[in-house]
Amino acid sequence: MPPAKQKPVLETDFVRALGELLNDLSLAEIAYEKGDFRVRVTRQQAAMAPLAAPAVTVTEAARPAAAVGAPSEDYGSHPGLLTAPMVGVVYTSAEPGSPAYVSLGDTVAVGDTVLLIEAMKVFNPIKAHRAGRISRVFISNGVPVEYGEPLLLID
Amino acid sequence: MPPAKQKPVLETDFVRALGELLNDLSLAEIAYEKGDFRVRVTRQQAAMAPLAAPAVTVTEAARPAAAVGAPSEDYGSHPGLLTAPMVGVVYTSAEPGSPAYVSLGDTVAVGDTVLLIEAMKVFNPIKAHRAGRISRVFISNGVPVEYGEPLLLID
Amino acid sequence: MIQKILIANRGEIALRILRACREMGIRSVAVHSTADADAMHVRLADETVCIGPPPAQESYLNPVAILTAATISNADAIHPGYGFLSENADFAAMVEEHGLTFIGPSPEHIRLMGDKIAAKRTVREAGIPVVPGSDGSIDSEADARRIARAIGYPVLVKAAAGGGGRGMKVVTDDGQLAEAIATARAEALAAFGSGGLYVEKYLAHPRHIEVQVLADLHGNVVHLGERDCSLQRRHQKVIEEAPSPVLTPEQRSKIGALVVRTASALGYRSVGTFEFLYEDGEFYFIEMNTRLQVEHPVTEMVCGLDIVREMLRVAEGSELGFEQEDVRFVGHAIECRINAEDPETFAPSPGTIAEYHAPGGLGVRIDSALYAGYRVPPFYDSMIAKLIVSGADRRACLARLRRALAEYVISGIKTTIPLHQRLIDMPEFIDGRYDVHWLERVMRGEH
Amino acid sequence: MIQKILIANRGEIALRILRACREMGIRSVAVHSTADADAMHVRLADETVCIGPPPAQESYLNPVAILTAATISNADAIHPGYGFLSENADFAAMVEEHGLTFIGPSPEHIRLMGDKIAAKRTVREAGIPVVPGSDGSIDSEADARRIARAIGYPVLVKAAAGGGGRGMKVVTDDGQLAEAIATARAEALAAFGSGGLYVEKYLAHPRHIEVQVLADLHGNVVHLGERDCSLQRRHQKVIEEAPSPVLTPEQRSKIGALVVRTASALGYRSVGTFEFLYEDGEFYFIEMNTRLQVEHPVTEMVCGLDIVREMLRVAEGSELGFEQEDVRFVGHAIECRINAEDPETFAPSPGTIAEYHAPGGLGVRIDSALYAGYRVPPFYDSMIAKLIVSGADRRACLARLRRALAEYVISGIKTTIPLHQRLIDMPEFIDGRYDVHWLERVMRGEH
Repeated sequence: MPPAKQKPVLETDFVRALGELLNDLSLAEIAYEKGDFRVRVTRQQAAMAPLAAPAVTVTEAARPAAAVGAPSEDYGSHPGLLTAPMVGVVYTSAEPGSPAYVSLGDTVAVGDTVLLIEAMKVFNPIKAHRAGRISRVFISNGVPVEYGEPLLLID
Repeated sequence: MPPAKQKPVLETDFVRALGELLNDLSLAEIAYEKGDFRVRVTRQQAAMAPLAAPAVTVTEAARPAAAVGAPSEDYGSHPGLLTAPMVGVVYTSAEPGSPAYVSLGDTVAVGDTVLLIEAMKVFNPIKAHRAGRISRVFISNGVPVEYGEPLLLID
Repeated sequence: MIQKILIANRGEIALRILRACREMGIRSVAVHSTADADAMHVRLADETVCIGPPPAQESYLNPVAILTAATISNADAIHPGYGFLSENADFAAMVEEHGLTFIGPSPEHIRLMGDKIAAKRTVREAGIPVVPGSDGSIDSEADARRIARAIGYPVLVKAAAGGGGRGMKVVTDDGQLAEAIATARAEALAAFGSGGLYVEKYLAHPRHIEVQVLADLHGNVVHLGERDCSLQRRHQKVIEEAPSPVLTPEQRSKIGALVVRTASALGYRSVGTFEFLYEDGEFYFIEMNTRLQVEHPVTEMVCGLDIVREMLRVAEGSELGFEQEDVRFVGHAIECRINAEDPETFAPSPGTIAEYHAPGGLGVRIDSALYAGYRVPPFYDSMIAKLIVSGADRRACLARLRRALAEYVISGIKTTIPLHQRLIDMPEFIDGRYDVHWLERVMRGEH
Repeated sequence: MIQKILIANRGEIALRILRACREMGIRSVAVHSTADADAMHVRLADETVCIGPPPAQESYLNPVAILTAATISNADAIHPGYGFLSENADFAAMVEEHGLTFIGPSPEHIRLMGDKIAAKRTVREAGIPVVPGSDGSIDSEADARRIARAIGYPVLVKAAAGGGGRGMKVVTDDGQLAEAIATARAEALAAFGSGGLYVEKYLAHPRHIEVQVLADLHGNVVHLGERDCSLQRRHQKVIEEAPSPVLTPEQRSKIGALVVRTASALGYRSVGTFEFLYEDGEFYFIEMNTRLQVEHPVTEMVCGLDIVREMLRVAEGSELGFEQEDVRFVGHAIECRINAEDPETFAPSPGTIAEYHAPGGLGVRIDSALYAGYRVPPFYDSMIAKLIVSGADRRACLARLRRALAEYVISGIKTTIPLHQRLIDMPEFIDGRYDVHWLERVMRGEH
């Protein structure tokens, strides 16, 4: 059974505090992780640069802080990268308290359910697209993911 | 004595006819010369291209037709190029009917008066900036010139 | 009070809504397909969520993805823009069921006006004239023939669920009727999933004149005058203007009062547009658009209102705060829809914008999400910019439009700017003597 | 009727005038230095004439070159823009002597108002209040001391021929007077070629409020309301707005009527601006600008007029065609002058524009000759763009200005956009509580 719907609680005050810290200290980025809670705040450019060339960070910076998972820079073209087929909230186990479908280092077969993504109260099983070992986990339980966002790396 | 002020007569109907011909035949340029009368019409781009790259022709096309002398593409950096030091009307002789200061093929010394440019009823002698032979004449008597426009080439 | 709006759209209208949000201090969430990751509205939004791959069915037309994005971003309202899900009553209902504010009319009004037959019946009962025709869906060819003869040929056979010219046939005599019905029904089934047809009088030289209404949740309704959108090609508007060159102030007041009374009687909310054919001084209702329209800026320019801002305000529950007599019309405005298309063949021309330079100065407004280096994706509508020009009167407005079009530089792709330059220099346009068929005739070389 | 106008200027104002010409069907001649061969106004003009090398003295300030260009291009009128030769009475006279129309006031009015002492005497006689001070040039230190004591310290020692802050010193007591006079006289001699000085009351917290007038050749004069230009740095205006946040409609009408009466009495023609210091409800005339001003667009936005068009119309001899009571003020407008300067040190930043993207949408106007790839030359004024934003009220206007500044992209050089973003977010600006000294205090870090 999928878990009862948990609307992710966004820790806005904490995120705000991190943001203020970032500005006070003139930092470029703060990544924070505790249990399944993960935040990354990066500084937005003073004026948006809506021009072509190298402005890729703008989108990143503007993303909802709590939706930002761990970086995945080098895996974009990796054949083992499993990405979110839909926007939603990702769950690592069938219900709260039950064991995770997979953990780092586990071996999976093609078609094994590795995660759930909930979109509008429907829990969609996410299946391994190839056999192999889980060599990276980009998400944690209960975080929102965008379409195309990296979930797992199956080596 | 400088010639009595002659306001250049602009043959607007003729220029218009050339322009219509240009458009009818989808030509890029018509250059016309008869005696000391010289016209060049070139086609303006449909929408002005106020952007950087290769739009140099716009200025050229937009110039008053009668002010356009013969082309001078290759002489811009030639040390013998004598350019107009002011905007005005150029005269090749001291007064109407008198012989030209210089003609094609003449040899001049530094400081020789080679032309006059009239600006607001003042006739300014234009002097050879170096000695040599007049190898090109870009203007004809009575035509208006802009600042920096090629006048003569002294080889 | 609305704190955060998810904008369920793309392109210039997403940017338009985003600008209104920013000016009102409301946070914005841009949703986008992977094809639009670099789009202007995505770059400028406070938050962004990628909701799917390029095909609109899997992204901008995917209600589940959009509602999920609203949930994970904690948005409290959704603005649908135009097109996509903006007139999808089921989507509007889903939004409300999830406790979010749908920035637009009620699902019931969207549904009512989405059914073209029910819409006509409703407004006719409220006293608005409609094009004479079948009261409802026609059952048989004989049925159609009887009605066609009663109202007189030529007639139009139209899909009840239709729009955009699909499922629509002109019939000039009895002999063509059977085939027209068969073709229209097939097209209607393919395009809208419903084969219901109706028959109505075909007007020979009508203008398309539409009236903008604005309503709050407290029963206050005003109209913002008319737009003349007669310049159409394949039922797509090309140039729109306000006011119409042919309407008198008396006609404006009269038709305005009629639509306001109708919207009031219906309990309508938010913005909406009553679209009419206009011929020989008579208005014939054709349909109502229950959403913000592409051409809303011309109305903004002549009545000095920010329609999107008003739309957000009334969605929050604010009262309009002004009456019909406070709405004043000053000057003239014209909008050119600039498409990424060959200006002669209308073949789409997606690709990368090399140079982009917008015209400026007094009376010139640009609503566009373009920028130099932007890649116009091939997946969506070809409209890439709206040039809106205003002036003290129609003549001054036209002169300004001419100079603004000449200043506009969009290179790297083909655009319809040269078409607009050609059209606005034609005597019929200069004199305002055009009808909904004029542009088609021009394109066929009949001018 | 004017057929062809030579525009004796460069940059955004040359483009502004060119646009008005184009919209009125008047041909334009752009004159330019070699440094401006690629400038926007040159690219868009109907005809162009290169009149000299980069230094303004040999090109834009060279009357002979400009008149010669007018002759060879057969122009029948010259518009001087602002700066350069616009307030040079001798130039205006030369233009008229050559049978051309000078688009501006008569040479006599330019000359009269160019002499600051004569100007004050003239308007005071017409009933306009002036800053208390010496009636004319001061002859000696003793003379200055007597006047300073009579009106009370602090006083200002100013060049009679001055402007732009040169030849101007604040004196707080008798002891500083001698040195201030010596320094001001030296500066005045260097800058204006005349050492004439006068003494006037120094106001502690004045605002700069100016009133725009427009007059035809038939004795019709109207005022177009005021602009508040109190945000200044080194006597250069930085942000201007209309209406002033502190004026009541009654004050506007009263000062407006006064300047209209004065302009009428003088037989003034074309546009002009009466500049005042305003403190504690009182106006003190400081000078009159006998030309089009940089900040004229904010007035256009609130009164719905095209001031350059009106200027051309009245130069042709047309009547204004409207009365004072037809001039209505609607909404609020703010202009930011964007300079090619470091926003903190104000060091000039000429160079090549890499990316250029102007903000758009409702209520946003850009007056700028910039484009991507344009090289800002180091020879002229650093102002490269004016962002003018309008809204229903000051608050809406400010919100729009904030979003428009955030959308504006000018890369490759430094600009004062970040300074504007900072200033408009400060509580004193938001509340309209600023005077002519406020920006200097902000820049000194006192805020």
